[in-house]
Amino acid sequence: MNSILPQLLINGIVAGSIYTLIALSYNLIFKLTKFSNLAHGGVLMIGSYVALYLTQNSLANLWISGLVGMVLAGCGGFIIEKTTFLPLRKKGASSMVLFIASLGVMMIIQAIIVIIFSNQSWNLLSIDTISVTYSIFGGLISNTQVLILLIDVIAILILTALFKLTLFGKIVKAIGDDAETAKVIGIDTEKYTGIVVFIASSIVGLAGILISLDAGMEPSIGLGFLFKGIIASIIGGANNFLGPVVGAFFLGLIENVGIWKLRGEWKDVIAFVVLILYLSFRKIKTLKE
Amino acid sequence: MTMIKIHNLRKRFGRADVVNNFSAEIFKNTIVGFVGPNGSGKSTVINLLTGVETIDHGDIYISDILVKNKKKLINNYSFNISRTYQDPRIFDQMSVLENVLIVLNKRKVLSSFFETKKPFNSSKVEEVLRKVDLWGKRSALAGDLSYGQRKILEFARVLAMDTRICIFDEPFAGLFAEMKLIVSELILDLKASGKTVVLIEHDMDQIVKLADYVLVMNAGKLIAKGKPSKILSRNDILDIYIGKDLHEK
Amino acid sequence: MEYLIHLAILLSIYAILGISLNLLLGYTGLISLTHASFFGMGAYVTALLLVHTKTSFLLSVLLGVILVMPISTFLGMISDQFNKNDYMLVSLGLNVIIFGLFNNLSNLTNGALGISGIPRPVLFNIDFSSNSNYLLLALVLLLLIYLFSHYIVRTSFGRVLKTIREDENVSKSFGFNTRYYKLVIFVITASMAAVSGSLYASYFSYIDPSSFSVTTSMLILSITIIGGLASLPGTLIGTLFFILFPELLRFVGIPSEEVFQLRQLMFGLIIVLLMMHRPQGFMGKYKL
Amino acid sequence: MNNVKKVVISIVLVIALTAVIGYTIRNKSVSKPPSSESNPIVIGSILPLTGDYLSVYGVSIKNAINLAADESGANVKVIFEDEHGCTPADAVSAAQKLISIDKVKNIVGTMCSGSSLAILPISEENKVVVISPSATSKNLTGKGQYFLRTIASDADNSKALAKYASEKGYKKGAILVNSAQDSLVSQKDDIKTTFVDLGGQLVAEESYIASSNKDFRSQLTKIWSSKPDVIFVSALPDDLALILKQANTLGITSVIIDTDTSAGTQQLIDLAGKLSNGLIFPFNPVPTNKQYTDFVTAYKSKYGEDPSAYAAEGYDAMALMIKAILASKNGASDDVKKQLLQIGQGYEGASGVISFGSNGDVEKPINIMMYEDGKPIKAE
Repeated sequence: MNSILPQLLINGIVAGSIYTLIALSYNLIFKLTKFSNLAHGGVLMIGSYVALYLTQNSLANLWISGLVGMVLAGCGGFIIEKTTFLPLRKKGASSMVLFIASLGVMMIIQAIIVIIFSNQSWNLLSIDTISVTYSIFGGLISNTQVLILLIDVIAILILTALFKLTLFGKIVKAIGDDAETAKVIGIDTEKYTGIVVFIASSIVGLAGILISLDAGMEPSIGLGFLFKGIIASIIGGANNFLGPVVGAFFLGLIENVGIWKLRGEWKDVIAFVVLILYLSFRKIKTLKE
Repeated sequence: MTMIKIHNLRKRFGRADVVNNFSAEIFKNTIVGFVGPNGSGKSTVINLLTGVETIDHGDIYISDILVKNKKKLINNYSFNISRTYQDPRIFDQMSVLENVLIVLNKRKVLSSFFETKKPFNSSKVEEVLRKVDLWGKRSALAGDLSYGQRKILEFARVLAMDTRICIFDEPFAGLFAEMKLIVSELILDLKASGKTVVLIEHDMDQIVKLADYVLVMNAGKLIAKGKPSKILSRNDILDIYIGKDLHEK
Repeated sequence: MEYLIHLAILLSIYAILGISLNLLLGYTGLISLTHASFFGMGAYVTALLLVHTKTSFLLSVLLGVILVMPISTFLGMISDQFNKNDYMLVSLGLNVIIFGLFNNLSNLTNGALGISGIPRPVLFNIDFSSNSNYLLLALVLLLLIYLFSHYIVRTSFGRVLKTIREDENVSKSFGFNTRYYKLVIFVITASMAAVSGSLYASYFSYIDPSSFSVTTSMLILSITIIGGLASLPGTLIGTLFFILFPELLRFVGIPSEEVFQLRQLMFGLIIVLLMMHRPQGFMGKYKL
Repeated sequence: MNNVKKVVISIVLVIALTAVIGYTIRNKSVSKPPSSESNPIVIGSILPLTGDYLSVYGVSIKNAINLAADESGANVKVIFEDEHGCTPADAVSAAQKLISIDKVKNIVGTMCSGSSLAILPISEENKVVVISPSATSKNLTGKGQYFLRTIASDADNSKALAKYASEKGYKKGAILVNSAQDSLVSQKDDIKTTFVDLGGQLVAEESYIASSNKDFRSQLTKIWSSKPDVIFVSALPDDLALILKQANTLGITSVIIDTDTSAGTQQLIDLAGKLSNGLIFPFNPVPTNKQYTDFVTAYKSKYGEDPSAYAAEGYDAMALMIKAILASKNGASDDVKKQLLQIGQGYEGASGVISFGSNGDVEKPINIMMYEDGKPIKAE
């Protein structure tokens, strides 16, 4: 009985690569705006549904509709930031008020998508395109999955380069660490926040497109994937840049390898049990200091 | 009899020794002035004393009980200490009356469950609020008060708590002249009723007027202690405080 | 007329949930998304007892509360160690986990098949199968819980809760064991949710895990916030708004399903607008 | 404080206003139409029109019901109410509203077994005839004197499938089920017990929760590791299509049997295409019978898309309901029920030959079908 572990590992890595994009982009925004932004899950869906609309009406091939999806998701995130969250922050709204407002925005985006596209779940590639699969160390991986891994690696490299090496990245880090002093020394924090939100939103739009390429997309999935992204960015350690990447792959692997012993219906439960265990250990560690 | 004994206290934030082996004694039923330029570590010593910060090294004895505060916040109430903060920490979205009433609450959950709004001590609250002339504003939200009024409200709260040791962190900041007079009167009353008062203040006139004893701190160390009149006229003290060139002229 | 009675019963069930969450969030500042799980526990205990045993309705409500108390104490202790943002995520996680238990432990809860045939109570020889009688039962329980909450808020206990909401460290320095206070109010509100769960199970005579999911917790949260934090009458207004409004949509002439889609769009819009202009909700006295 | 009062009062006024206006419009159009015809037959319908993935089927059934109403030629007024994704509470609200406000005596609906169970107490108490087009759970059988179904309870389908599998000599069976959908869970239970009773060996049982994640690969990997001869899948078409795709990428070659009749609709072919080849599923309408093909063409011409699962059953339920009401004396429920039982014997409906049993369940001839490049053929 050839062990199924390699296949589960491959599934975990592919899931992890999608969680990475969500966790990274969520973390970028969280560090600047300091609140859990549920609208990020809505922006994820904007990306995938724009791509669906373009491919469905054959207005563009897969690549172009993917890019357009990303850019529009970026604009969507940017517009939401400027019209809703910025004025709220200007009014001195607390992080809880911002969280509830983001819940409202999420409901709006989901409702609009359901009105236009209905609740039907779909896959970007017409399902019956038989995908070529390669076998590596005992497991099978389809060409779409390889594509997803490639895109994921490229995205991580670009983001790390952008936020770690460039001056722009340093400024963003400064704002993240202490927005007040950043303002004092003349950085236009709102402009940078806007740019970072645009980048992060297009990345999460990319994640939406990859989900609809790989497994399948449906209006009620956005929030679920966002929670996985949030958990990944927390357990990966939100303070260093690549923390969420580690957290995302860890979560992807735990969920998929976990199914070896448990049934698939426990998938969501596993993710949150991991979160609560992590937070409790982190708490015990700080108490011991 | 020493009410508070501090023995070579040390506290480090990052690489800076904010307080390094600071020792002092505060005697019972006296008003102690605690002076020093900004950033000399005065507030940190007080925070260590009231458990807001954990002690890195050194011991604090409060009425001869060694303060063991591994946990972040010791329960000041059990050590019979009450304090105000440089930036007043009052309950903004509660009324002025409730801000003071809370300290007279029953502490145990069960007993507080059966203590309804009309407690006996509301007369005590009225007395305290009248003293600081806030009774008129008692139903206003604490958050809507001016900075001076917030300071006064926190001061009133310490009065209402009636603890043996009262620590005031710049109580006179932001007050009008006649309000300063009222506060200094009240501090003297506290001493008269047997309390021990620690006063962190930059307003030297008040220190000279009120303090029986002064501790001068700079760069985390205690550099002088003694009678205010004697201490504050010394050149080396003035140098640190007002800066060398200024007081030379 | 039956329809209005039905709505009134629905209102009182969700009002109880709203009031209990308001005690937690409006007065103590704890934003908990686990409420639908306690709502579910109460419902399942009553359902299982009424279907499989001959216990009376009141006893089943009591047993529901007795079961929820230790569980909520344990969950309260777990979630208490976290700061505000983590607390909310942990509470959300607990809801997902408990929903998973409801759905997957099928030999106990029948899983997605749910439990049907839950009888209506017969108390002091009044038969509660007619909705008007049931409305009395629901209103009595709502009144009791409302008065109890009104009492809590008026005591020193309630005042300490508000200080925990404002600045917990200062409250601690006054000698209040804030962890214990938070735990007690968490258990009380969980028990209230269990009571409304029992009402829900016996009224609808059928329950399945879908009514106790995270979306229900978010609905209760919206009711509390829109109604008004730290204002019990505000919660009643909030419930009125969230339960009546969708029912009104049934009367609007356009029968197409777009109208029903608009419901969610409208709720989202209202939440955002309210957060912009009145974060404390209609009649609230506490801004988040 | 007073501006808060103003805000609250204005909102309550707005709500009251919309209620009054809505109420009057609704009453005017329903009860006193100026036309000379006798009052229209009022039929209620409760379906999941919003909420999650179920609304795809709810909307399609609604279209089928409207189609049946138009084709009946009678003056029929259908009032649709939303049960918001099969939540029992919403279904009960919808039923209460239909019964007490619109004074409806006949309802075609609720789609899910759970919400049907929830509305039964009210509908039975008010003697309202309810025909469900898609509630298949067996604990609905005999629960309501006025409750009928135009879909066979899945117990018989699952038993037939298990018998088919064991006759084909499949020894090792595996299960993949959407554990959040009640009808699918009961199908899984039935097929599991029957397959094991007939000597089959259950080698793996996996599940997923539909609306949270569409990645079934790890479950399929685990199933495939025990190399089952046959995999019994209990899923609705859109998940089923994704399962077939992911099974294909994992190189799974076992025979796949879907336990839900919904697999037999064009919707699955559109989604899964060639991947559906070899899929075995239960289906009641004889695909070659004229009524089914007429229904599909009529539906397609009216709505421009193919009917989803359960639409045919909805169409038959409506048609039967209208015929029974017309035949009955002034629509008294007992009489309508009697007529339904009479008309509904060997009734050649779009969803197959319908003959109601005394308990309102319908026994339909069960056809086990298989897809052969997009065409359903009888699996031998």
